[in-house]
Amino acid sequence: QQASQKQVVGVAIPAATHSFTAGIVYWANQAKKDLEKANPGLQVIVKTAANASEQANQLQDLVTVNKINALVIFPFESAALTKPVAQVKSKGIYVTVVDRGLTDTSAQDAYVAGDNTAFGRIPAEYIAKALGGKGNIVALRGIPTTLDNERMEAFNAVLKKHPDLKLLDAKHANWNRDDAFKVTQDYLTRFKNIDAIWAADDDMAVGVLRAIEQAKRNDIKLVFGGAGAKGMVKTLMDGSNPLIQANVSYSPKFMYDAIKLTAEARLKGQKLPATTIIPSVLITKENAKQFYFPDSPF
Amino acid sequence: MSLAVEFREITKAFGPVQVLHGVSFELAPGRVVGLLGENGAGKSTLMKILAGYEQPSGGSLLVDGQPRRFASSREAQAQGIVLIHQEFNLAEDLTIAQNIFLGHEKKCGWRLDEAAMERETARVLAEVGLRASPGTRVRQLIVAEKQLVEIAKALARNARLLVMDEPTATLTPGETERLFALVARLKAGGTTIVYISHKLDEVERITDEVVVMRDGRFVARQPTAALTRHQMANLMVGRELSDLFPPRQPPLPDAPVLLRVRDLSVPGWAQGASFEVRAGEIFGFAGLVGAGRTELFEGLLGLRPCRAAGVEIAGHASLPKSPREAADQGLTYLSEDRKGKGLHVQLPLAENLTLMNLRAYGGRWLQPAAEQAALRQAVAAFGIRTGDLGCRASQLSGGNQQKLALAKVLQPQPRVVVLDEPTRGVDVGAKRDIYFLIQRLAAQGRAVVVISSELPELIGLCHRVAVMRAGRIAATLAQEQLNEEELIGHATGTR
Amino acid sequence: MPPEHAERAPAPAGRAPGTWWGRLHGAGPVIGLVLLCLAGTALNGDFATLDNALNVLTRTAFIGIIAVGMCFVIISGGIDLSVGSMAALIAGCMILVMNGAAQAIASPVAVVAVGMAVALALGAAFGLAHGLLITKGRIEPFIVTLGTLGIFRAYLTYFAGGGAITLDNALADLYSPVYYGSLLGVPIPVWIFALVALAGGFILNRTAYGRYVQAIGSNEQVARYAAVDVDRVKILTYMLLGLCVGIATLLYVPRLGSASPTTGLLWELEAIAAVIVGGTALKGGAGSITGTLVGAVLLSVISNILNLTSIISVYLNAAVQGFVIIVVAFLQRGRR
Amino acid sequence: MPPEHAERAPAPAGRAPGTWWGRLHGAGPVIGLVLLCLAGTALNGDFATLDNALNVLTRTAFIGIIAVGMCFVIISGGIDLSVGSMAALIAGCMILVMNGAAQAIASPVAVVAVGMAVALALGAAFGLAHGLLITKGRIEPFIVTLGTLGIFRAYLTYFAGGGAITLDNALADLYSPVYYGSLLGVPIPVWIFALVALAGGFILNRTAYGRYVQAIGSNEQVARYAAVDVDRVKILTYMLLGLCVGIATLLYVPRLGSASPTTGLLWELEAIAAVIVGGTALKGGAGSITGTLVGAVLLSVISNILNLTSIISVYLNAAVQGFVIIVVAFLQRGRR
Ligand SMILES: Nc1ncnc2c1ncn2[C@@H]1O[C@H](COP(=O)(O)OP(=O)(O)OP(=O)(O)O)[C@@H](O)[C@H]1O
Ligand SMILES: Nc1ncnc2c1ncn2[C@@H]1O[C@H](COP(=O)(O)OP(=O)(O)OP(=O)(O)O)[C@@H](O)[C@H]1O
Ligand SMILES: O[C@@H]1[C@@H](O)[C@H](O)OC[C@H]1O
Ligand SMILES: [Mg+2]
Ligand SMILES: [Mg+2]
Repeated sequence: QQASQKQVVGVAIPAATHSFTAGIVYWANQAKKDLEKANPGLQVIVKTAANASEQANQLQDLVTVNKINALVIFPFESAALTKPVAQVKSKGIYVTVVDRGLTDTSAQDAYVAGDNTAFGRIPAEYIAKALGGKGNIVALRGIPTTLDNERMEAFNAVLKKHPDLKLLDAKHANWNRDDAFKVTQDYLTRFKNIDAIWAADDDMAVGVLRAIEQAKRNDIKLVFGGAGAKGMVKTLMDGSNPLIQANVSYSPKFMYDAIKLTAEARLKGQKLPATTIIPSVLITKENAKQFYFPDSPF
Repeated sequence: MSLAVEFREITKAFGPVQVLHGVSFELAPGRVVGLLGENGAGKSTLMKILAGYEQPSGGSLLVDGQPRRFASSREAQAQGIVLIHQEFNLAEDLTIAQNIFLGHEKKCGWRLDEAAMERETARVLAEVGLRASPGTRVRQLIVAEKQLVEIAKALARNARLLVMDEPTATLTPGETERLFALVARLKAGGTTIVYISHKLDEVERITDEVVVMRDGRFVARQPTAALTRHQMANLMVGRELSDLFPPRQPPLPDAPVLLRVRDLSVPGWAQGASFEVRAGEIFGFAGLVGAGRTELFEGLLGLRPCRAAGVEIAGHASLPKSPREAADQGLTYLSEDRKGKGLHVQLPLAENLTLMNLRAYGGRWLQPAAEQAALRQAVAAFGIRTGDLGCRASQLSGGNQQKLALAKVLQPQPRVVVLDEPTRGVDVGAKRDIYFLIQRLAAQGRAVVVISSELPELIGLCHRVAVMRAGRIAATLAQEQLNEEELIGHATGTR
Repeated sequence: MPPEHAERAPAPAGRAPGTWWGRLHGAGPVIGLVLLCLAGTALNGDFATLDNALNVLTRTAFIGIIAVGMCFVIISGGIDLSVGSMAALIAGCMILVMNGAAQAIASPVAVVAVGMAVALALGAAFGLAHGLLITKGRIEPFIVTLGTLGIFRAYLTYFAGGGAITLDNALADLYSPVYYGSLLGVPIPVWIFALVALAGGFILNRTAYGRYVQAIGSNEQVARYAAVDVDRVKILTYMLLGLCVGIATLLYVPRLGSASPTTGLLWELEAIAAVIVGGTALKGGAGSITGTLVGAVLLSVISNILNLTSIISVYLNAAVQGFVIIVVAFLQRGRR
Repeated sequence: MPPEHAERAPAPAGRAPGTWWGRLHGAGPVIGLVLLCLAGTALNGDFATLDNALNVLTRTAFIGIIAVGMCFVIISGGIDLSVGSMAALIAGCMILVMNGAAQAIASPVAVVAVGMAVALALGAAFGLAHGLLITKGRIEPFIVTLGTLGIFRAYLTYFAGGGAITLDNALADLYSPVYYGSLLGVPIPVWIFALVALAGGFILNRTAYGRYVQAIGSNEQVARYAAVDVDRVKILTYMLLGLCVGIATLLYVPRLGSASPTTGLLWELEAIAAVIVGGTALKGGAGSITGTLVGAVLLSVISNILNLTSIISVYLNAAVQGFVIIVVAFLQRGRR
């Protein structure tokens, strides 16, 4: 009867394809390590998927073969994973969804997420303030996704309030350093006067900075990345690049929290609050230290 | 500097199929030796062993008295042994010069010495009589020209022993004459020559002695002068051969015209060709290489851009847009280019045979059993020699591939059939079978067009012959006007 | 499945086909699959359960069905890089149409039927476009389908406004048995997969059209001279593949209920890999549906086993898959 | 560049080569490029500036250099799907080695030199592995490199712990002129690209090795009969490509000073597309370095123009690229 009490927590997350998801993988494994050490009756199985259908396959396998009792999932994609997660839940398995929400919330027991609206709003507000409500901005977007849309909408909503702030263009650079470098190069060719660049992810900010450096342009006063990658937070802490003045938090550490909360609650037979939002907050030189995790890949 | 070669008990098996059963004979240095044998007798295989392309399964090979075993053609060529293949071995994307020097490039330091190679190529091309620039891509050459390139390639190697495996199968009399002059020059220079051919008149003319093989065995070695053509043929097939050509039955006077062509032009190749072929008639096409006969018919089949004032095939009055349409109208065509256009060498025999007529092998679903039955029938009817009915076409000897290709185009029971070099590489016995077959096709009321570079074949077989020169039909000769002088005269424009 | 003539790939020089050696090599992928299953069972006892086997077969259905069509294209000497994007675009259009039709048509069953018809029609139409560009336009298949790979996905992204296109809940519930239901204990997708494979095998080996496909791949010129209507056969081949993509999409939509810019990403590589691992040569001319089937199953078994165990770093999953693919191909190398 | 024999495409049947028609078709990609540049200038005056031209050429360098190597592989009848992953892994290893060596070796110039040597050696070694598996192992190149595509990227991800591997700051500053520096006003990467292309053209058209590459792609059996050491030539071809990937990586690392699992994603498709758009047939036998060069530039010009304008929805960028690729290929269709 010991065996039936054993808790098996399945963790399904996207594969590490860029720094942010690498952070997710890192924190998931970190949680596995810490939790299994602290609770001998607990097993945590981490699965990474390269696309939505692979993740759906993994859910099946976790249920059929690994016989999990709880699932913590960072859905590869919201809509596509909704049905497969509902199937898992219908087998009596406790489901915690992280970050990319499902389209049907009845398919989950709990939801832990970052705040994508704030992720778009905060940089817009910061840029507006820094430029005194007047100036030219270009933006670099991520991979076309709902979450990218949410951020862009929040950003645009703020700009609406500042008629003198002009968004010259917003192109997709796919959360990728190389794409960001090229897109920025071409922005710089095209627009002779840019005051601020919003790169909606710190990976892209790396490419943006290099392109500016190469073009030796000094009209740009501000580059705002996002998500608080450790390299960028470090730059902020050290004040080593005048273009980098602030960031917005969106730490993959919420993966760790979600697994921990789920596992501990399940061991005690409790439930999680239906929704836990990990706020996205403004990071500046002053509070940067709090957001710096040198061991994480992100 | 001539090479003497001796085969001792050479055997060769491809998997379970034993092809050579202990062949022993000698090639005397400095002579021209004709190597004769039926299709599939093992001539090409033996010569490939000599030239390092195949390894013998047993026996030994002596070169100038020394036992040798060539692991590659390069080793054989180092000894001065060069083979001109029966099937072309040219890289189509490369130029003539690049093919001729492939694997033997001239260099200065790291760089290729293009100038020297082109010069040398121009020289050997002139020697074989091919008027093409060394920079021409092989893909653009016609079959006969490719054959000349093969010969030129061998010349560029400075052979001490040269094997020519059916070099004239695709050549017309002009090129053939030039080749003979070349053979004489080489012989005078001390080169040993092995000459494989099914054209016995040629063998009679240029060889000093003949070696005959049958079923993978050595049969006879005789001075050429001591044999008549008839005796050669009998030695090859191992029985008494009677008349080569069937008696001709003239088409009925009221026989309908099955193929009517008016003013067909294939730009760049043929202009204003008009002719008619009636049911029961065998209509020949003669001409020199490059006269445009092949291209004329490729145009008629929709394979080349062309225009015509009128075309009528078995009652359908329209110019086909593709071989498919032509076949639907009742016309099929046997290409002179067996490997490139005629057969799927990588596919099994049955699939080759039935490809043009799959409708006959099952309504909705194909019936492999019926296809196999058809193959067995064709093998018997056309005398195709093969160890294994399931083998691929590439495993047949050259002549047997030709028979398969012929069987294939006759599968759809065409009302009109165009045969371009139908006996290319076929042995005398089988040639005779094919002539009788053509005669039977005509007797059944079909219209048969035979394009051939072998004048005796046209003379012995056809009711009428059109002679093409430089893309135009220079003359159309009736049966009683057919003789070599007349044909050559019109073909070369001296008449 | 009828005995596959097409399987008789060129035997190694000097060896007659049909010897035990030839047969052994032909069995390369099967041996690979059996070994892999043994390994799976050793690593996790639950691997060898019926449930797991059905799971694996069910999820192989998408790629497997596409691979059947791809097998024809590759045998004919072509290639199609666009299938993943095509599936995504078809899924998107299908969902949009169904959501739209739900307003107009009362019967939800009819709505689903309309959606299915749209999927199949679109698949065939895209295939037709490929075929025409390749034959009449005389453009390399690689280029044509590389182009449409971008075009299809871009249009899906555009229709989806960068996000996802999602099927209405009511329809999704009605439609879901197509993926999740079973017949005689066997999931519907497995039935459909089996039917498509069987039909593919028959068409390839028992019809004139199938023979023409092989003949064209073996030597297009010869086929043309042999009165094969090369262009028509090629166009049909791409349409057949398009249809297969349409069928696969029919099964995909009820499973995940949505289409987004990442749907079907890299399916082309998986489908081509299934065909080639199954023993068909990329240069065309000969190949087999059975091999393709085994290839597709083999590829999903690899990732299934990786899911069932955690013996190696998650980062290295792709490496294991790579090694296994190479090893399986090595097992049947003589067939080239 | 030496005059390219390989470029003289088969003229349409019945027409002598070298007519204006043949020449026009051969110029397909060039015409495409010119038209595109005119369109670019019309859409945005800044397109035609020297700075923009140099930007485009500089960023083309990576893909362009890889495409030169790919051109050899494709002409020889092979393919390499792994180049993107290979570049990523080489970049990662190179950075790790340099960061490590920085502790041990005093001179930073020496450290960078060691890094460069490692990149080239790794490239050649990976190419050798491909060549051996393909020739001695007799496995289809598609399969071998599909396998290593996964393997290389998985190992990079593993070494990077999923994140990015970043070059130490001091080294990055020292190394960065290799990407950002100029000589006579022309950026270093453009010089290197030009040198590689020149060398490639010379090797392909002026050495026996280059001749053998073409012969093997045209007809492997014929090459074998001509006593060409086919295996050796093929292995060298893959090594050459590996070297090109190494060189491209040398230029890539100083640009961003890091390597991550997204580095080099889909470069294989871009490199192959550059070769094929440049007029080389996928089935091998003939092709040209000049064409490849033009193809590579053409592909980057398309995305450059899209970045310089906002006339169409951002979601449709990929569609425009797809259309342009197909149209350019159509312009030179007669060459097949
Ligand atoms: N690669 C092979 N595999 C199996 N059998 C082969 C192979 N090559 C040749 N053969 C067989 O060997 C026999 C001899 O063939 P070969 O080509 O030597 O004949 P040949 O005397 O040159 O005939 P032809 O006059 O028709 O050219 C034939 O029966 C042929 O089918
Ligand atoms: N552009 C051209 N215009 C006119 N004649 C050409 C042109 N190009 C080539 N030729 C000639 O046409 C010849 C082509 O020969 P073709 O294939 O038509 O001969 P054929 O009569 O079919 O040959 P065979 O008698 O061997 O069957 C070339 O050798 C050349 O002399
Ligand atoms: O991968 C994404 C990351 O890069 C972005 O910044 O935030 C959301 C993540 O899904
Ligand atoms: Mg022979
Ligand atoms: Mg001819």
